[in-house]
Amino acid sequence: TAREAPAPFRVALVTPGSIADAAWNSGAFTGLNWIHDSLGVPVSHVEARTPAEQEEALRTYAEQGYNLVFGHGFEFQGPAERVSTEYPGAVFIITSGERVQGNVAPLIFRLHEASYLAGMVAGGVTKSGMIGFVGGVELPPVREASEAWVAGARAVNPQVRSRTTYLNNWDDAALGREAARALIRVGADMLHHNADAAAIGVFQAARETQGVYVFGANADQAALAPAQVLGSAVIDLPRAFLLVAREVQGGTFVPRVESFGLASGVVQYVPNHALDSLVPAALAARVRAAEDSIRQQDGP
Amino acid sequence: MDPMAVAGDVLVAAVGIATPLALAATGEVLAERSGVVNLGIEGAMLFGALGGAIGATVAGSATGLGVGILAGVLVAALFAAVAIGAGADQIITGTAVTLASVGLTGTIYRQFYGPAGVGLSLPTLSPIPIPFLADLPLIGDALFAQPVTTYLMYILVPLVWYLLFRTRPGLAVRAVGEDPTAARAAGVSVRLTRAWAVLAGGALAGLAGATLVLAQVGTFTERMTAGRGFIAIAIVVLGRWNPVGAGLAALLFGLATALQFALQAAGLDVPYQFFLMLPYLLTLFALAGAVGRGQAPAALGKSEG
Amino acid sequence: MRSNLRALGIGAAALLIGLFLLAVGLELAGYDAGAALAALWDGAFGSWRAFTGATLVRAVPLILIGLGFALALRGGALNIGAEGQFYAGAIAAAWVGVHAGGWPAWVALPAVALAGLAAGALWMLLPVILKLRFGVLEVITTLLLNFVAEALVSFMVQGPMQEPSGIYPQSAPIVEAARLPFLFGSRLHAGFVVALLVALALAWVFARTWWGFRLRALGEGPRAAEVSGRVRAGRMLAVALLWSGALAGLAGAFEVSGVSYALYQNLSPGYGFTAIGVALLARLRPSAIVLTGVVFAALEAGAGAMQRDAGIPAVAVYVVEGVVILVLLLGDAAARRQASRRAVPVVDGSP
Amino acid sequence: MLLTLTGISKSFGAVQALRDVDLAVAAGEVHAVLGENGAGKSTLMHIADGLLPPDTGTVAVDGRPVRFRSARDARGHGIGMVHQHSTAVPAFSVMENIALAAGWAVAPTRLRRRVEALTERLALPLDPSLPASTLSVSLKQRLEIIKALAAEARVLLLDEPTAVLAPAESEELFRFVRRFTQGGGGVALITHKLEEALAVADRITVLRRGAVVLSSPRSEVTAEGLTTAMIGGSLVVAPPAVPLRDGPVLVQCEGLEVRGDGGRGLRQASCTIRGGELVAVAGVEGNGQRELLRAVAGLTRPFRGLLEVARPVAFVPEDRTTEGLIPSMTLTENVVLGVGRAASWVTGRGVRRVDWSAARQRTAELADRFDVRSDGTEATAGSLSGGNQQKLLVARALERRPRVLVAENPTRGLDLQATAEVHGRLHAAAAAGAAVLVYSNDLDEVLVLGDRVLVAAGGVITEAPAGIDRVRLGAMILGQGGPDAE
Ligand SMILES: Nc1ncnc2c1ncn2[C@@H]1O[C@H](COP(=O)(O)OP(=O)(O)OP(=O)(O)O)[C@@H](O)[C@H]1O
Ligand SMILES: Nc1ncnc2c1ncn2[C@@H]1O[C@H](COP(=O)(O)OP(=O)(O)OP(=O)(O)O)[C@@H](O)[C@H]1O
Ligand SMILES: [Mg+2]
Ligand SMILES: [Mg+2]
Repeated sequence: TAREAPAPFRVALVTPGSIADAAWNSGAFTGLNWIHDSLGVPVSHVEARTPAEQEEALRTYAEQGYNLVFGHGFEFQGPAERVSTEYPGAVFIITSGERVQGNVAPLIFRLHEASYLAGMVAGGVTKSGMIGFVGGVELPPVREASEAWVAGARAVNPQVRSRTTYLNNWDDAALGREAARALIRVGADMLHHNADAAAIGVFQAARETQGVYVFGANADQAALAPAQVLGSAVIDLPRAFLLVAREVQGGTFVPRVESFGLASGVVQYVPNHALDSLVPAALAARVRAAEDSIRQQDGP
Repeated sequence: MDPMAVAGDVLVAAVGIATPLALAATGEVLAERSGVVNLGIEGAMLFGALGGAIGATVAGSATGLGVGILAGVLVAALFAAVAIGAGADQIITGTAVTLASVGLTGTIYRQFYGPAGVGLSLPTLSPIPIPFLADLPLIGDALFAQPVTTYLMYILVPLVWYLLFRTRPGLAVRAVGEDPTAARAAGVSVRLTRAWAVLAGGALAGLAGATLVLAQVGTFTERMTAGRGFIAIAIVVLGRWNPVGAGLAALLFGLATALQFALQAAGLDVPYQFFLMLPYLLTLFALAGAVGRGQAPAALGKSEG
Repeated sequence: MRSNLRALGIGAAALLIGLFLLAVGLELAGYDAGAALAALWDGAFGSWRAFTGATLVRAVPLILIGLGFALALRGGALNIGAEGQFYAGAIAAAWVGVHAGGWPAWVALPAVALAGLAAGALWMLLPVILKLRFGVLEVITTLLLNFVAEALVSFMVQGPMQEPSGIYPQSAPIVEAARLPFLFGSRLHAGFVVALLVALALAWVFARTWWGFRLRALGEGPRAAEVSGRVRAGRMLAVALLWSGALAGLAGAFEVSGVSYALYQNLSPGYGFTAIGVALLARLRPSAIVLTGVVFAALEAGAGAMQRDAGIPAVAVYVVEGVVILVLLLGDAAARRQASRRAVPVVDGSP
Repeated sequence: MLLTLTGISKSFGAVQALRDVDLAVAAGEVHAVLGENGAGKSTLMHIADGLLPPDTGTVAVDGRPVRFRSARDARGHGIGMVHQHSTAVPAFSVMENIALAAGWAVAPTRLRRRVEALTERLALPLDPSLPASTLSVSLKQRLEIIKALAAEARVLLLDEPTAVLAPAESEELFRFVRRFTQGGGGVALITHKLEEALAVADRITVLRRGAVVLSSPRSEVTAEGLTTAMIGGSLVVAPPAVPLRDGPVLVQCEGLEVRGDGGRGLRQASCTIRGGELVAVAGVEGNGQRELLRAVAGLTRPFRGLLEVARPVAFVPEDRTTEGLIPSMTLTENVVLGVGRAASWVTGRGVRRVDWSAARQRTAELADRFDVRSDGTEATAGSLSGGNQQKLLVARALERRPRVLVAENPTRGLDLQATAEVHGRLHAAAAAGAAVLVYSNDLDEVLVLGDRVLVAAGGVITEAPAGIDRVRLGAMILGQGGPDAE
C-alpha cells in the first residue's frame, strides 16, 4: 500500500522461536499480519534464538528506522533497555516484560488467570485426584501458569495432588508425549501445558489413554484432540498487538505497563463445548463465577 | 500403585523411545562401518518424519512409512553426492545437509499445511500384542505389545548385523571402512560401496523419523527430531559399531530417558535439571564401565580425494 | 603458483554455479532471489556496522572454538564437546563477572578470561581421564557432556546464579569493569583481538615449535610417532585436549563479557558445532580458521538480514545457509582436486 | 601370451616412473623382473593389476587388449597380485582377508574349512582366525600369497614375495610357483635376490630408472651381467670396518623376560654387547627376538630381569610405513621426528623451536649421502619406493649418533647396492663405537653381518659358537625344540 508519508510507519517482530508452533510465536506472527492488513503498514519478522541475536535484531530494526518493535518474550527486556537508549524514536514492546523504561514498555498477559480456570475445571473433573503439567522451559510465565493451574484445582478440590515436568525444549513433541505418559502413569488424568510445539505430544498422549483430558495453552487447541481437550487458556495476541500498534501509529502511545487479563478479553478461558457434558453444571457455574470475580478485581 | 506395573510401564516407554534411536543408529553403523560419518542423518530423520506425515495424510500409515524411508534415502543421496562423490569433508557436509533439511522440511510443511498450521493429527500405529509373549510378566508389554515399527526394528537390527558380518557385501563395507587401500587392492570399489552403505543408512534414518510421527506423536512439527540424529551417533559409538550393540545402547538410553520422566513425575524435590542430565550421565558411566572401549573403523571420516 | 590460481578459478566457478542454482531454487519457491542474496550480502558485509557488529562479533567464538578443535585434531583427538566447554566457560565467567564489584577492569577482565579458560579445561578433564584411564573415545564423552552442560546452565540460572529478584532464568548482569571494551566505536568487543592473537600463536606453535610438530606427527602417524620415542601419546593428547577445552571456555567467557553481560540458558546458537566446520574447512590451519570463521559468521549474520529485509522466512533461510555451505564445499573440493594432481600412493604399506 | 604389457609409460608429477616398458608373461613361465630401488617395478605391476592407469601403452590378456578400471577387472581376467607391502585389512581375521580378496562367502565355519583346505594344499599354514594386525611381517607376507592364490589366478604378480621370508619358507613358495606354472599359469616375479631369479626364472627383465635395460631368457644371462645391468656398473662394497676391541659394555641383560603378543615372548635372555660390536640375531619369527630387540630399544618394558642400555638408542623397525615413517609427512618431517630434540635444528629452551630450513638442508644432505631417491625433501615419505623408504629410515637412525643401534630386518626390500651400503653403514656405526644389534630372517645376512651371532629359539636367546656355518645355524634356530612360526 502506497502511503504519502515522509517516514512510513513500520512494525517489526522478533520471536524467540519458530512461528509454526501453533501457540506463543504463531500468535505473535498472526498479530503482525493483522497489523499489516488492518493498518496497511510494512512489517518485518526475524527469528532470534540467542541473547546476542535478540539484541542485535532489536538494534538493527531500530537502526533501520522501524517505529514499533515487538520483542516477543521476557528475555527481550534487558536487550531492549540497552538498545532503546540509543534509539529514543522507536517504541519497544516486550511481551511478558517486566517494567517501563524510557520507550520500552511491557505487554503483560496474565495467562495464568485462564490457567487458574482450567485448573478449576480439572480439579472438579479429575477422578484420580492427580493433575499434571508439562512445561517447555521453566520461564516465569510458564511457572506462573503452572502454579495457577494447581491453585485453581485446589480451589475446587483441596485434596488434588499435582506433578510438573519440564522438557528443556520447545520443539520435541515426542519428548512431550513421553513426559505426559509418565504423568499419566503416576495417575494424572488432567493435563495442562505450556510447551509450545512440544506440547503436541501431550495431546497425543491424552488421545491414546482412555479417561485422560487435557487443557490447551496460548491458543484454542481443541482441534488438536477434540475428544480430549476440555478447554484452553488462550491469549488473543493479535488483538493486543493491533491495539498497541494503533496507539503508536496514532501518536497516542504512552509507555506504560499494559497488562491484559480476563477482563480485557485478550486472555480467555475457552471451553470446548463439544465436551460440555463432562463438566457438571455446578462446576461450570463455579468457574464462571470465579471468572467474573477475577474480571471484577482486574476491572478498571 | 503396583511397583511391578510401574516398572513395566517404564519399560514400555523405554522401548518406545529406543525404537527410532535404534533404527537410526543401526543405519549409521552401516555408514560408519564403511568409513563415513554421516551427521546428515539428523536431516534424514527429519525428512523421514515429514515424509511419514505427508504419506500418511495422503494414503495411510503404510504409505507413510514408505515415503519416510524414501525421503531419508533422498537426503542421504545428497550427502553422498557431496561427501563421497566430490570427496568433501564428511562432517561439514553432514552439518550442512542437516541445516538445509531443517529449513526444507519447515518450508515444505508450511506449503502443505499453512504457515502456522499445526492442526494435523494423524492416527498413530497402535500396539500389536504378540500372543503369549505379550503376557510375560514385566517385559511382556514392553517388548511384545508395541507398534509395528518396533517389530521392524527387531528384524532390522539383526538383519544389518548379519549383512555386515556374514555376507560378502558386508565384508566389502567393513573393508572399505577399515582400509580403503587394501579394499581397492582386493578389487572393491570404495566409493560405490560407501554410497550404498550411506543410502541404506539414510533409509533407516528415514524410517526412524517416520516412526516418530506414525508411532508416537501423530503429527509433524518443525525440528521435531531435536538432536536424535546426534544421539544416534553417540549410540553407535556406545554400541561399538555393532548393530546389536547399538540396539542395546539405544535401549539403555531409552530406559534412562523414561526413568528421567518417571522421576520427574514422581514429584521428588530435586531440581529437574538433574533428571535431565540423567540419561547422559548414565551413558558416561556405562562407557567408563568398559562398555565403550571399542575401536572405530580405521578409515572413519577420511574422505577419499 | 600457476596451478594454485587455476585451482582457485575452478573453486570460484563451482561456487558461482552453486549460487546460481540456489537463486533458481529461491525463485521457484516464490521468493525474490535477488533481494534475498543482496540481503545476505548486506547483512554480513554491507556496512561497517553490519560487518563488525553482526559478522565479526559472531566470528569471535567460532574462531576461538575452531582453533581449539584444530589443536586437538592435529594430535588426532576429536573434541565435539565445545558447546559444553563454552557453557562451562560462560558459567565461570559470569560468576566472576557478577562478583567482581569494586575490581578495576585490568583485574576483572583477565580474571573473567582466566575463569573461562580454566572452566573449559575443567569440563574437558573427565573426557581426558576416561580416555587415558579407560580408553573411552573422547568423541562420545565430549558429546555427552554437552547435554549435561546445557542442563547445568539451566540449573544455574534458575538456582544458585539466578538474578536477585528470582524471577527470570538468567544471572545478574556482570559489573561494568568485567565488560570487554568495544573496538573502533562499533559493537565488536576486544575479544576479537584476543582471538586473532590466539590464531597467530597457534600458527606459530604448529609451524615452528617442537611440541607443535610432535603433536602433528602423533595425529598423522600415531604408531610411528610413539615408536620414534619422541612422543608420549597420552600426555600430549591430554595437553592438547585440555587446551582445546580451554579455548572453547574462553569463547564462552567472551560471549558473556563482550556480548550478553549475563548468563542465559541458550547463549550459544550451536557455535560448538559450527566451529567444527570452520576448522575442518580451513584444514586446521590457524590463519585459514580466521577466514572461514568470518565466512561462517557472515553467513549467520546474513541469514538474519534475509528474514528482516527480504522477508524470507527463517526456515527458508536455513536452506540458503545449508546450500551455501555445500556450495562452498563443492568449490573447495573441485579446487583441491585440481591442485593436488600429485599422486597419492595407490597401494602402500600403511594399513 | 597370458599377459602382455606394451609401451607402458607412467609419471607421478615430475617423476617418470616408467618409460616405454614392454613385458610379457607366458603360460608355464616365470618371468623375473629385477631392478634397483625405485626402478619402477612395483608401478609396472600396479598397472598390470588395474590399480593404476598407464599414461600410454596397452595391457593385453591372452593377446586381447584390455582396459582395467580397478583391481576387480584384473581379477576378472585371472590376474592376482602379491603386493610388496601388506594389503591385509588389519582389523580383519586371516580368513576374512582371504574371503575379501577371493570373493568367497563369509559364513564362518564354511569359510574356515575352505581356508584351512587352501593353506594345506599350498603348504602355507596360517591360523584362519588370527587378526591380521597381530601377524608378524613375514606372516603378513604369507597371507598376501594365500590371498592371491585363493582367487584362482592364472597370472600371478609377485612383488618381492620373499623379502621377509625365511629361506625354508622361500623354498616352499618356489615349489609352489613351479607347480603353478606347470599347471599352465604364468608368474611375474620381482626380487632383489639374484640367485632366486637365476634359480626359478625362465626369462629375466631388468629395469633401470623406469626403462628396460635387459630382457633375455634365463639361459643367456649371468649374475655379473645382471648386476651390471641393474646398477649400471659394478657393485661398490665398502671395505669391512675393523671391529673395535674391548669397548665399554653398552647393553647388558641378565635373566631378561619380556611378554609378547599372544602369550609367547622372550623367556630368557642374558647378553652383553660392547661398543664396537655388531651382534646379529637369527631366529624364526615368534621366538623372542622381536621382544629382545624392542626391549633394548626401550619400546617395551621387561617383565622380569635386568636390562641396562646406554643412551641414546636408535631403532629401525621392520614395518616401515606404520612404525617407521609417517607416509603423509615429508622426508624432512620424518627425519626431524626421528632425530628428535638432540638435533641441532631444535633450538631454544622452554619452548623448543624447529629450524625448518636447517632441517631441510640436513635432510637433503642425508638423502644425498644415502642415495634416497625422491622428488625432493618436501616429497611425502609415502611417495618413496620401498627401498628408498628403508634407506631413509636407516639414515635417520644413524643421524642420532646412537650409542646403541637396534635394527629389525634392515635391508628388507633393498637392492644389491643399497644392501651393501646399509651393511657398510652398520659396520661403520659399530666401528665408531656403537653397539649394534640386528635381527635378520635371512641367515646369510646374519652370517655376513654379525661379529657374533645370537640364536633365538623357543623364547630363549643363546649365543652361537664362533665360526658357525649356515647349515648348523639353520639347525639351531629350528632344531632346539623351539616353537615354529606356526
Ligand atoms: N619440548 C618438549 N616438551 C615436552 N616434552 C618433551 C619435549 N621434548 C621432549 N619431550 C619429551 O621428553 C622425552 C624424551 O625426549 P628425547 O628423546 O627427545 O630427549 P632425551 O631423552 O633427553 O634425549 P636423547 O633421546 O637424545 O637421550 C620424550 O618422551 C618427549 O616426549
Ligand atoms: N604414488 C606415487 N606418487 C609419486 N611417486 C611415486 C608413486 N609411486 C611410485 N612413485 C615413484 O616412482 C618411482 C618408481 O617407484 P616403484 O615403487 O615402482 O619402484 P620399485 O622399482 O618398486 O622400487 P623398490 O624396489 O624400492 O620397491 C619411484 O621414484 C617412486 O618414488
Ligand atoms: Mg617396489
Ligand atoms: Mg631420549
